[in-house]
Amino acid sequence: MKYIAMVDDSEFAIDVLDDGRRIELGGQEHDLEVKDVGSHRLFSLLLDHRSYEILIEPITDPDGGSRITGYWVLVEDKVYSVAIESLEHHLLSQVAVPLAPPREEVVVRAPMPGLVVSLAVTVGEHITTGQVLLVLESMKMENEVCAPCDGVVRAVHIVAGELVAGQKVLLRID
Amino acid sequence: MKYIAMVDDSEFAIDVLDDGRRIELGGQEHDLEVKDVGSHRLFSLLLDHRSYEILIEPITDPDGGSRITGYWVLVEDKVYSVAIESLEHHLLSQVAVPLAPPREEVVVRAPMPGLVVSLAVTVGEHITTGQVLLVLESMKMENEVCAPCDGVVRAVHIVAGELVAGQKVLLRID
Amino acid sequence: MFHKVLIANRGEVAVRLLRASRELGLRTVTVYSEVDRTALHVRYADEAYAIGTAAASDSYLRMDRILDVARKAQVGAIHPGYGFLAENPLFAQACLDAGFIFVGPRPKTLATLGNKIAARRLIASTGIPVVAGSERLTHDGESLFEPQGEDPVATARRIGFPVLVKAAAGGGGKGMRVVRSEEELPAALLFASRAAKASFGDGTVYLERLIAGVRHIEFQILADEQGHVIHLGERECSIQRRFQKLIEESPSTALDEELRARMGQAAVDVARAAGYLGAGTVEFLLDKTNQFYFLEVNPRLQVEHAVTEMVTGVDIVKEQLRVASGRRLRYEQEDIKPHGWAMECRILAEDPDDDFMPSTGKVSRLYEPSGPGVRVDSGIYEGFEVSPFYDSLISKLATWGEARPEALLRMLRALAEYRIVGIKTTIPFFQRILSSVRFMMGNLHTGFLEEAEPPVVDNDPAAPAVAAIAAAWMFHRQAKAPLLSQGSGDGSTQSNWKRSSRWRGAP
Amino acid sequence: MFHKVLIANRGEVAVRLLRASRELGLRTVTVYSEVDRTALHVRYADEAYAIGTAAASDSYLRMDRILDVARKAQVGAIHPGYGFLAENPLFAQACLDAGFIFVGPRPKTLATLGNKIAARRLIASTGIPVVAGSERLTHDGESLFEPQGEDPVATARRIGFPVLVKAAAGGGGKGMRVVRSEEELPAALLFASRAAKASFGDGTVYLERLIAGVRHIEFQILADEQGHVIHLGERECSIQRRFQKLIEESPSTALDEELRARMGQAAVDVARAAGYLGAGTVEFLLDKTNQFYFLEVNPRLQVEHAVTEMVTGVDIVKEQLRVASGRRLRYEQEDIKPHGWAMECRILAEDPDDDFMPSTGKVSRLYEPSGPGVRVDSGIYEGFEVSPFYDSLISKLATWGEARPEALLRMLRALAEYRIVGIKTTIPFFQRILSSVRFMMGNLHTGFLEEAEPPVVDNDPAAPAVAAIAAAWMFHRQAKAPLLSQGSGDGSTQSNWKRSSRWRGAP
Repeated sequence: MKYIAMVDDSEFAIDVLDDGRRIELGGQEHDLEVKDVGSHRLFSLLLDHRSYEILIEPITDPDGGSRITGYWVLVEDKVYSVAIESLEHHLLSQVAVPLAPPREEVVVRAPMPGLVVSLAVTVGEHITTGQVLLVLESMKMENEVCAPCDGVVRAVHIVAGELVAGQKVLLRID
Repeated sequence: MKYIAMVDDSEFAIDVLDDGRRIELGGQEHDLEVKDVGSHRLFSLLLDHRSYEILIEPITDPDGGSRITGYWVLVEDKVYSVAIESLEHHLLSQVAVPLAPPREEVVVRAPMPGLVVSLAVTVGEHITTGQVLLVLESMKMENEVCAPCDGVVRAVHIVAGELVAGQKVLLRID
Repeated sequence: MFHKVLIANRGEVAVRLLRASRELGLRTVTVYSEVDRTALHVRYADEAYAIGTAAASDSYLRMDRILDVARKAQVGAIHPGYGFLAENPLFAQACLDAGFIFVGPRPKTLATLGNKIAARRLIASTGIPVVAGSERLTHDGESLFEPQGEDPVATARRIGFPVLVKAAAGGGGKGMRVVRSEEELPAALLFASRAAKASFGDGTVYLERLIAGVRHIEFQILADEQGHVIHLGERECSIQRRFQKLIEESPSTALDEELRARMGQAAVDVARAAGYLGAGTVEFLLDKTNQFYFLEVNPRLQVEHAVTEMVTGVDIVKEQLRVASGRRLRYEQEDIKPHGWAMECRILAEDPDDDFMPSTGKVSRLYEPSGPGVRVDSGIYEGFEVSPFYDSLISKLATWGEARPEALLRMLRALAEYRIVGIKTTIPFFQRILSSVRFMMGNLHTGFLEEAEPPVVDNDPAAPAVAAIAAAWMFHRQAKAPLLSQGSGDGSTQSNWKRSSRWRGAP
Repeated sequence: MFHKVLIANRGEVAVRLLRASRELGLRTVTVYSEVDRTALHVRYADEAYAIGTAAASDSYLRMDRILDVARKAQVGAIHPGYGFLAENPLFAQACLDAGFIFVGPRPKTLATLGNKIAARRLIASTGIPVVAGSERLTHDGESLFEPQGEDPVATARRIGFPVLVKAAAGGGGKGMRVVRSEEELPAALLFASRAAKASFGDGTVYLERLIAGVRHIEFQILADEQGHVIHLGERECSIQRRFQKLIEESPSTALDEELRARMGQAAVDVARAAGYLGAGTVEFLLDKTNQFYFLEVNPRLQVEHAVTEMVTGVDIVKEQLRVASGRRLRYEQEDIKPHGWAMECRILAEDPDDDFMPSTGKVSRLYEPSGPGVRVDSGIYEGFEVSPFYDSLISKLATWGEARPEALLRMLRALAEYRIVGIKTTIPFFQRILSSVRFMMGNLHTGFLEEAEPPVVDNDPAAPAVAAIAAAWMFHRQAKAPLLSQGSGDGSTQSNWKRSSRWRGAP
């Protein structure tokens, strides 16, 4: 069974053979053995006897479905985001006309739980990428939350002095 | 709610109060807080601020039901077998006439997986408590499996040289 | 000696204190905030008492509640650890007034040393060189900066730019700012003062000359009630990020026997001048010409005390407890014979790839290194929830070697073994720093981390392919066994170990 | 030096060897049996190769397969650890013949020392006193014992009862039997011979006088190809159960400088007489009058090497690897300056409350001690399955202290922290021994454990009440929330941590 995996900008065409005990990549066959180590999605992987310890977590459809579109894979202290699809799907999607993504509202979320120490922008304000939007205190450190893009502040959902949960929507920009 | 707990030969009458946050034992009230630590049935218990780490596992009805009749509780490296019932049950069972347990067949199980190195008894043989029945090798050590009681060997389910799983029935005695 | 001690702290330092107390046969009492009910310091203690909600101001900083617990549990002494109330003279005095031994210096010493400006004045009077600086610049910590007394701009000009703005009540580098020109001064004063007010309850700041290329060298001291003072040699803590120490070692590559003896004597003199009692640290800056300058005294146990313990064999916490009970120091200066080399990395719950952003969440999987020459002082366990309420220091990893290279290679080995899954930590950062030639050469100074990006460690070049193969294997398996793929539901609940990677991708 | 090493072992020693190899920058290759696929030594290695089924004879003892892996992975050297093939001269020779460095003594040395009778003969010729004993008593290991040569009964009479029956090819106390009278001799010979055949493939046994009240004192030696031999001081291993060492320490309470120097010199002389290379141990018995007798040489790394590493600072495994590559020893005898005291407890998967019955199963929860002066060399992790196929040694816990009392109290502290749930271990046993006044006094001898039951440690007298209260609380909670009590289904699947308690209750 052939799959196309995208890691960063590299594309890997991988043929999973022999019930997952061998793979083919770039015209070469490799022995593979992947084994669960206890729970927590930790696996011991032997690739041609090279020993790796990896963590795998599924990535689901960004449109909100439960379909798996890839995996986060931790290899040697680095997390790789791997997008994956079967070769057929891949070929089909190649011929489809890519849609230009519509310009969308950008949501700024709290990167961690914490206290809003100060708020530097107001609704309607024009902002530029990298500009400090607010300061969030967590673990006794002040962290600056910066603008991810140029735009206009459309909504502010917090006030200074408020304690916010992680991932809470703080501001909306478009 | 009152309960009777039996630990070894001691009986404890315990009143669980205030939704489990206090208990009464021997006329004295104590503060209690029991908190889950992750999984694996590990709990942090504070009894009048004394800190204990305990493990709890249920013991079910020896007749095979799923009714809980007590708990194994690990406190400070020692496992206690605690039989428990509500006070009402306890009072009812007190008036019931205790049945003399019928003399039953005793089953000798493999205390661990291992290799049967030698077998010292045969069917029909009279044996006495403590007599060596067979030698089981595990972890490079030879372990003598001894008779738990006087009796006659009724059945032998293994042969020398056999590899047996843990808890396998080796012999029957009555 | 007292028989029962209250540990007025949490996290890894509380565990460290519990271990020392146990080894001395003392009964232990800890206090905890709501969110720390199942923290290690609660589980390890003989007794534990709740003292409030998660905010430190409502729990670990509540002197009244801590003293109530001390009375209720009938302890003989209170050990404050570091941070929280450790350097608070009011707390030390309150302990004494309530009849408890305070494991630390006398309140008067804390008061003098706690004010960095007063401490500088005291030490300057002994003839030991002090870094050039200003007097106090008061500020209410809220509105615009309105200096009293000396004019900050004139002072900064006198000292010479760049200058540092520091909190008078500070310590540990919190709230410090570098100012390179007059224009930057007002904003920096405001920021530092606000941070000082927030961290220490006192917005007073002062200016200090920033010397380039210096090393941070500190001496561990021990003093008893009978007036004996010794030092346990130096620690080098030049690897700092925004004035926060990250890597410490003992001894320092910069000191020879002669300089060590001179600086050690200066540290002992400082301790004597301050009427010191217990364990403490005298911090110096050492410039390129081997001139040293007094910086400040940290009147408490220090985060990096483990490296000194590893090279001297002295258990500083046990000695602290003994001395606090009135016993004499068990060592004369000549008994202290350092042996080998030790190094420590502070494992922080911060994401080094995302500007050291704090990382909270559940430690879903933990494997700690051990084996020869490795020491872990940790406050976490598998299943522990790292909360946003306290310091991000979750564990300290220290290694010992016969010489610096062995300690360093052992540290790299131990870092590779250390697995903390569920939160981001500084482990990969240390792997990069310790693999750099610059660090291996030992040519350290406090600007080390700013000088150049540490070289990226060559990851196995096959790693992306391995990730792709693992993903293909898993996709294949889950496609073949759709009944097993309930795991897909987890995809929507973001797990922590990859969350910060996602942050970088999209806001 | 070679760049890649094959570790022909498993468990905690394989992890120890991996750590040392990593610290030297060597690439590592491990081998594993079917049941060890996810063992730590596989997960830690750079490369891992399957070599057979669980039975050691089909995997870890398969020289051919191990050499195949060595060729395939192109290693420079093979480290056998201890146990398995470590002392096998055929394996050492086969490694050399195949072009690999064998990390251990020369094959000829192994052949001489491996036969305990030949070794005794060799050492007796140097003038070092040897315990009185017999020549070889051959036996085929299967049928009734038919001695060749000397008559065992006559020999035993000459030596004087009690005598020990020992395997000529043995080591580590396996298959030894005490014989107190002539009548017991035939059965003991048969048993010992069968055990020797099973363990070492050679049923040859011999008799040795059993001296009462002796201490087991051994010296760590290191030798290089250039002919330098040094010793790293002694270890005392008198705490034994059925000739299996359980607790080791360094130094020994029995030796003064003069005796240490004499015994150390004897150990070096033994090594020289045997043409020794690499790391090894010379074992002696020391009687009450401070006379010492040569016992045997263990020509390999030893389980208890950690205590020597902790007091000397020498990493014995790294030195082994360096010396094996042809380098000179980095130390002269005068460089070895022991510092403090170290102690080790062997954590075995055995139930000390049930006659040390092996305990297998899944390690469902694990918390390892750390902090100052603590070292853990472990081969297990949370979720690891302890199998019945290999040695029960799962971990070694060692502590260091400035002096013996500190090391001992630290060991008690570390044992109390150590949590291994899911299997039974010897931890509670060590807590009892180390809390005994007899052990604290240091008056040790090899019959220490037989002399009297170690005193039962006073458990908290409230523990049974705590158990009752916990049970009542849980019963109450589950009664109130019947929907949550699916956990009751677990009651029927016996979990391991309490299984052995149940064993005692009913067969």
